[in-house]
Amino acid sequence: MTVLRVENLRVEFGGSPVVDGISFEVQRGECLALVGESGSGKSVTARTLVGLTGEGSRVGADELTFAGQDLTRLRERDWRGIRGGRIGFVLQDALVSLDPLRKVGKEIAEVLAAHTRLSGTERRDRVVELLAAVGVPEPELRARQLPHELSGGLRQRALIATAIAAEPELIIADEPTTALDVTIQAQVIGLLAGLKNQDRSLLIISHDLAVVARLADRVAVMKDGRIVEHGPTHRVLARPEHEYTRQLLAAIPAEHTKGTRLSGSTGSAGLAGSAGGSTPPVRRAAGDVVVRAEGIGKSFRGPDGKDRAAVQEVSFSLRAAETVGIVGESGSGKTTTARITLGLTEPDSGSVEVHGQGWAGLGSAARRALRRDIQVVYQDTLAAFDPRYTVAKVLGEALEVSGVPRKRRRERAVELLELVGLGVQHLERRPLQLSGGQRQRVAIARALAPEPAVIVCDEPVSALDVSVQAQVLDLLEDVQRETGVAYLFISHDLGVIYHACDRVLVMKDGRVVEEGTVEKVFRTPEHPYTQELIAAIPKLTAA
Amino acid sequence: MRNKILRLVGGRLIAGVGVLWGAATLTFLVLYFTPGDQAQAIVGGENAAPTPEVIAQVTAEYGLDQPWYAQYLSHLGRILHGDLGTSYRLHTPVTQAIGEQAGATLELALAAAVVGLTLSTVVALATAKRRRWIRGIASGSELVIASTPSFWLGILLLTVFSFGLRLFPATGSHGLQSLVLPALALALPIAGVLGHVLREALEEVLDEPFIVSARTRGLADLTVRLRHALRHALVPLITMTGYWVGALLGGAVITETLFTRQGIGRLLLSAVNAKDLPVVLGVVLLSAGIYVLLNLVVDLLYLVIDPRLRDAPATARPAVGGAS
Amino acid sequence: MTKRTQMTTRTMTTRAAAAVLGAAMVLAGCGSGTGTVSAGGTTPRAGGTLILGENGQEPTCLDPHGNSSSDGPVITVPVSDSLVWFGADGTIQPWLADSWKVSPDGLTYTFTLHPGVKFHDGAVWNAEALKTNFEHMRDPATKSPLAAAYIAPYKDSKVIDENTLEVHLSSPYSPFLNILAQGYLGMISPKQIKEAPQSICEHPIGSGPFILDKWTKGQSVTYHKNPDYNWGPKGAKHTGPAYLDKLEIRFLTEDATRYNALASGEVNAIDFTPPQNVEDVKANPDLGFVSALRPGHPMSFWLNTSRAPFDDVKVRQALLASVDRSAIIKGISFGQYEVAQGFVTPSTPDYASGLEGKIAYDPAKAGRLLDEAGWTAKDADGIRTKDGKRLTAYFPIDPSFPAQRMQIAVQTQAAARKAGIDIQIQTPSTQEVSDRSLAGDYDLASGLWATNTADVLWIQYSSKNITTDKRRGQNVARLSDGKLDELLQTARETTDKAKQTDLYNQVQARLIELAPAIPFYNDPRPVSFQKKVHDLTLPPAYPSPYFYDTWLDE
Amino acid sequence: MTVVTPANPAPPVSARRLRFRPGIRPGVYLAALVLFLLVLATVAPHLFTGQDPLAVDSAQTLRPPSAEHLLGTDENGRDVFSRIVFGTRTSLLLGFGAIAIALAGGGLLGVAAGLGNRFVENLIMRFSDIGLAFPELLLALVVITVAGSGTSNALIAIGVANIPNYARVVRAQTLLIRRSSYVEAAHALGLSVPRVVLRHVLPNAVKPVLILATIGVGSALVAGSALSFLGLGTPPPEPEWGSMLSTARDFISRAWWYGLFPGVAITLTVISVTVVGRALRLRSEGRTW
Repeated sequence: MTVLRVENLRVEFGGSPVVDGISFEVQRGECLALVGESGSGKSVTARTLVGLTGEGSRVGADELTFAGQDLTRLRERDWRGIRGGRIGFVLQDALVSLDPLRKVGKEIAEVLAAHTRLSGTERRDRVVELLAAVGVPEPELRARQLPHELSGGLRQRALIATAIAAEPELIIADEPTTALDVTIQAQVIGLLAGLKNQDRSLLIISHDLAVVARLADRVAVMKDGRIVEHGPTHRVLARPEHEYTRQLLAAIPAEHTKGTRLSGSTGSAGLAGSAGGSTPPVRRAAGDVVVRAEGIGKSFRGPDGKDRAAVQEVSFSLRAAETVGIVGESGSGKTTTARITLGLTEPDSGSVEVHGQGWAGLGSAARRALRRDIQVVYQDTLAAFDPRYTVAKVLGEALEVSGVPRKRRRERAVELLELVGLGVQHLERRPLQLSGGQRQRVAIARALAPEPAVIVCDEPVSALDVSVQAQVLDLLEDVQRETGVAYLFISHDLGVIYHACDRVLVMKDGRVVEEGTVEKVFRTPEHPYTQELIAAIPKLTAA
Repeated sequence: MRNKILRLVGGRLIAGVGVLWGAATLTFLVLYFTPGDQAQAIVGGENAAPTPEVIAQVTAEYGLDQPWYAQYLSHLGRILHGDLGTSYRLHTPVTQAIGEQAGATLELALAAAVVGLTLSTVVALATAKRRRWIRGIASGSELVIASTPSFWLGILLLTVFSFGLRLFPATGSHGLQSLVLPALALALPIAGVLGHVLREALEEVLDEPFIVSARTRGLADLTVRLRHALRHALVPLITMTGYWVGALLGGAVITETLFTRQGIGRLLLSAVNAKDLPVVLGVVLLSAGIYVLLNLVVDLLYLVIDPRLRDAPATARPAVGGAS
Repeated sequence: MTKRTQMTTRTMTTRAAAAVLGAAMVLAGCGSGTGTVSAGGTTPRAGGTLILGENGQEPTCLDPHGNSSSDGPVITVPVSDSLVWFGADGTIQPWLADSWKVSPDGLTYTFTLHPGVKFHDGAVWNAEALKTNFEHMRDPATKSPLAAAYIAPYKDSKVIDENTLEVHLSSPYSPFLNILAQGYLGMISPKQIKEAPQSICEHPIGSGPFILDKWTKGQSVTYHKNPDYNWGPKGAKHTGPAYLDKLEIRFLTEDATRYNALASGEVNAIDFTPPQNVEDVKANPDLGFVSALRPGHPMSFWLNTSRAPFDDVKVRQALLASVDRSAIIKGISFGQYEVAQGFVTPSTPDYASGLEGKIAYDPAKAGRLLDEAGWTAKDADGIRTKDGKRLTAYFPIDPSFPAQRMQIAVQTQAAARKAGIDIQIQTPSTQEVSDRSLAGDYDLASGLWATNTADVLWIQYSSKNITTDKRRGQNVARLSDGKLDELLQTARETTDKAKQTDLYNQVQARLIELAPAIPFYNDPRPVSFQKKVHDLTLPPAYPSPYFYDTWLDE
Repeated sequence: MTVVTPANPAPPVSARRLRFRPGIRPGVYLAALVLFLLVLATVAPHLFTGQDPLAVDSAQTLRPPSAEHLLGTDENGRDVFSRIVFGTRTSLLLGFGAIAIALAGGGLLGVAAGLGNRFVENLIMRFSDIGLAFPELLLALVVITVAGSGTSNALIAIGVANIPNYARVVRAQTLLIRRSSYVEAAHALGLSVPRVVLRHVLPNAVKPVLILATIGVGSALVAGSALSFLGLGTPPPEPEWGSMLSTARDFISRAWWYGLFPGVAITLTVISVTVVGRALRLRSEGRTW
């Protein structure tokens, strides 16, 4: 029977439609996934289903029924019975979705207090049961801890516990795994899958097709507030009918996409024709070594006063036109390695040489000169620019430093923009007036301005939607082919690493646990941690 | 946890001593180099024709003939022994002079603090993220009140409630009745500011995901506000201690003058006018002391309100290691 | 307006003798509730508490000898009796002294003291006690701002027997007895003076009808009745203890607040009724009003005659002629104050009524005088100039002064401007005002001085009283005129009443020629009270509320 | 932790985008207008009144509002309206001047602390700690005892009293920006440190502080008139709102207008300054207003 039926749902914010007439239904015991990129309206839809669309919104629907009950007619009081009681809701990133100032147990007990008649002690016991049920070790202890004292995975599990506490018929999960490291991600998906059973239905909201593939019986792909494709998971994944779905699928970087173009586009404007379609790229033989790191180590003084090693004994070398990836989970020391390489952080031990020139003991002038050879691209595309600067000024400054005479700068700036697939029309824009993807292109242009030998890319695509990410990855590849620049490519996303890199270093707790060509590391991982990582990669095959 | 608190308290106290020393030094220098004959100030106050013997007597008695550093050292020395010297104008020990007045001011300040806090909290809680017109009225009136100088507010209150309606006495420090108007005059402008801060904080918090998830658990709105939102919103509020002490102590000068209440404020004003070095120094030290004390209290409050701070590692340094 | 002058102001404002006509007139004028049996219609009854609202001039020390505040006597007289009583007819009458003899040369005074007087701490009143008090007044440690200066001629004294003291002066001093009648020279327990002098400021112990309970600084002073009291002055309406059980004096600085405190019944009576409220009081059937003119020097702006521009008598006269004093005073006092006609008030002994009208508003004359003085040219803003120098005078005023003072200053400034004189009003801190006064760094200074003798003119204008680094004097105008000095000195030393009167007439005439100040108004002491308050009087030694005879009906 | 979040406009976001300070948006333009008029009044007071604020008339004291005197007259028969108009200059001067001083001093110290080494930073911060321990008015009173009363001294006094606050804010801001990745990127480009500071750190550190200052002007203005109210500010006969009120309270029972309108002037000014300041802040935070 149908638990949830949605007919022609429309949601407007301040007059502009965010959800534009979508329809779907969820059967008892089944799992439906709403998939889409930023602004597709999937999250708004989810919250509308619990009457929390948000301030300044207008909701309309031909039908909006939950277990035969007309949701459009509910008053606030009635909603309270439904939320948490009959519809459980799991938000993304439990660190911000659990009250950071309250004990985990309290949060769960809250639901029980609201929807059951359990006494105080009964509640306490139930809380422990629930935590155990979602696979939280030492539940008694955990219940008495604060969210920040739990790991990301445990937090997410606790959050799920709050959602299932009152045994609702429907559970809505909004990006339940987004903030999690890949290994944890896998576990949580497993947990969610386990929740699905005869009398409980699941509605998953996600931007990542791969994630839902393991979980959902049916998938609805959303774009700009509409459902563009809707069908059984295996069918949608295997034989996508709508163009957008295809793009989405193609855009996901992974083993099989290596050497192909992710975005539909051909080579970016600057290098028209240099590469197109899915013609396997001609990889230039890696040139001579441009960066060599020898046994670098760095530790930070923690607030507890103890020194905590962020990086230990890390060595690698990077050749011209080569891309070396560093992959690892939170706190594995990726970024610190990057900063040391950039000469922005002094290592405690070891050394980094750029063009055979070590940072250590370099005068500030020489240091500045050397910096031009090694540039950086960050994850946060907005923070990477002085908010007051126009693109012209951003590039102008970079060119000035690289000694380009004033009169040639503008012309050169345009060249750079075209190189990254932008144009003159972007010169006078400010960061806020550009999209995330465009900003990242500008960042790359800036990095290219001094014609460096190396660009350190620190999670360059992590903040971007998959389709945009695809374009940027392609761009990086084009640029490398064009300029022979080498990349030190930092990412937590194995798919991206596999797609973009020649060689990879796998880091864990500040150490390199395995290294080699991506093919070798991914196909025949030796270190157990690497194996675990690889295993955890969501596969694009239906559950 | 305990060590942390001890370390914190210790650090604060050390810093506090520094602040107090600085305060003492600054005032001393400032008032020492102020133009004007202190000996005359001493018999001056309101006085007439002192004979030369009187002047000589005073100069000796107050060590005004000694070099500045001698006077400075003797000041610091006396302060260490809790002796703030003798008032030039009142001819009584400063500690006593202040002691006599402190009670009234404390009473006033506390009353004002309570009124201000409750008022702003209640209003903010009731109006944050409500319908536009409700917030409009609330923040509108806050703006007006916060923009009204306490001395004018005082005049208005006096004229209306005391001279006009004769609801409250206009004067003095006798009992609750006479505390109402001064407390209001002192509290309202502060309440205006705090109310604004608190609502902004509340509205930020009420947009946080964990509030949404609390709602998705079917909690009533009031429960969400009280149990989840308020606690977070309190932090920016207590961060404003400095503003508080200043507003209250500064306001006391005005309010006490306006309502002819006894208190530190009036003591200070007359002392400044008569260049009564010891008294001014005393009051400055007092306010500095209060400031130090309150800061300590606030730091401890932080620990109570935000347990995360108790074991800093988790939150304090997200940048350690490979954060983006 | 130096601090000193400020003091002057206040002191004067307080010390005053409602000389015969003065008091009589005023009391008659608005006698309602001044305690004549006719008003209350009942006979005095004991009991009850009286609360008086005082102005803000709270003393910093309650030792009668240790303060000079205008609120000094109102606070200290309930506690401490004086040696003699100054009668409404200007005669000196017995109080703590039954009788006294003055030697022909005016250098020796022999006092026979009233027996059986006890101080609140049980100490006995006798010759030794009086001697101790005189010495206490002169003792530098007392830091006496006033008493010491008032008895400056005191040399020493000899105890003849238990109740007889012989006092020796260094020079003849005719106002000696008048001065002794003032509260600033009230008697304090010799025990306290000897054993705990430092406690006197906080808690003076006297022999008066009331015993001080507590002084809450910045707020109030409270007293209770002295049951053993039976040595009231002959001038009082009754004998034995006071009628009131308790007495409280509250300090209510704000004029509006003070008046409203009375109107709303928070207090039973207020001192210094703000002129803007006097009409309301008189119109209010529940309230009574009494006022007495203070004798002494009227509220005036002194002109610094020791430096330009006011070193030129013509400029001074011109300024006087350019100011329409009656218009200003009428405006600022809402018709309550009377314009001063000379340099002492009509209520002062030896007031020269013949000179009235000599100081007149005459802009034309002002212009002439300035031309004669050589200030002929005028600059862009109409200020007169002489060899390129503007005719500018600096007027530092203590910001803590009552509003009226500033009003007069501002309006005078406007008037002077019309005549081409540029008066710059400045408001430095009390302390700085005082310092500048000491240094003589001012052109105008405001103030008044109330005392029950024309000797006030010696205090104000004798060149002996120009402040030097040696001593502070009250000659704010820094006037130094040989002829005047001689007249004043002879007048204060002579014992011949008629001669004295004549001398003081000459002095006042001379002063009008010298124009050392702009006299503005004769300062009253306006007291308002609820109708149930009876016999709240303003004793002639200086008018300020006196509670010995006061009683309440229900 | 490496938080990887696709920018997705969950309702809070869109809600936040929609949210604006209620009661301000419609007011902003009005406030701006008032502010403009006030500035105009300081520059050309004669545009508003023909009356001379100093013209004394002993015969016309404390007259109620009339055609001749829109807001009545004061205790010296001067026109209250014209005194309020001419008083604008003093008040605004006080407000803006004081904050200017606070900004200059605080900015300098703050940047020095934000960029300097530990020692410099500690030194400056400890001093501002001490400074913060003085309530604004108390410090002002102390400064005035040294320098004497008067508009300029009151102005300096309040300015000085505010330096510590601004020093702190600027320092915090500087540190923030100093650690931002665009500054890091600038370093990576090989820009010299002074260049980075001048081009990126300073401008970005100062902007938010400037906006903060706009709001600060209001409180400084109030503090200034408070000093005048205590008789330590502008000397007579110069018109100043605070001292007008201070005199007015004596005559409140006879002349309500005298005690009312100067207060209205102050409040109105502070409100408009604050409203404009907040509006600027909201906009700089990218929120609509």
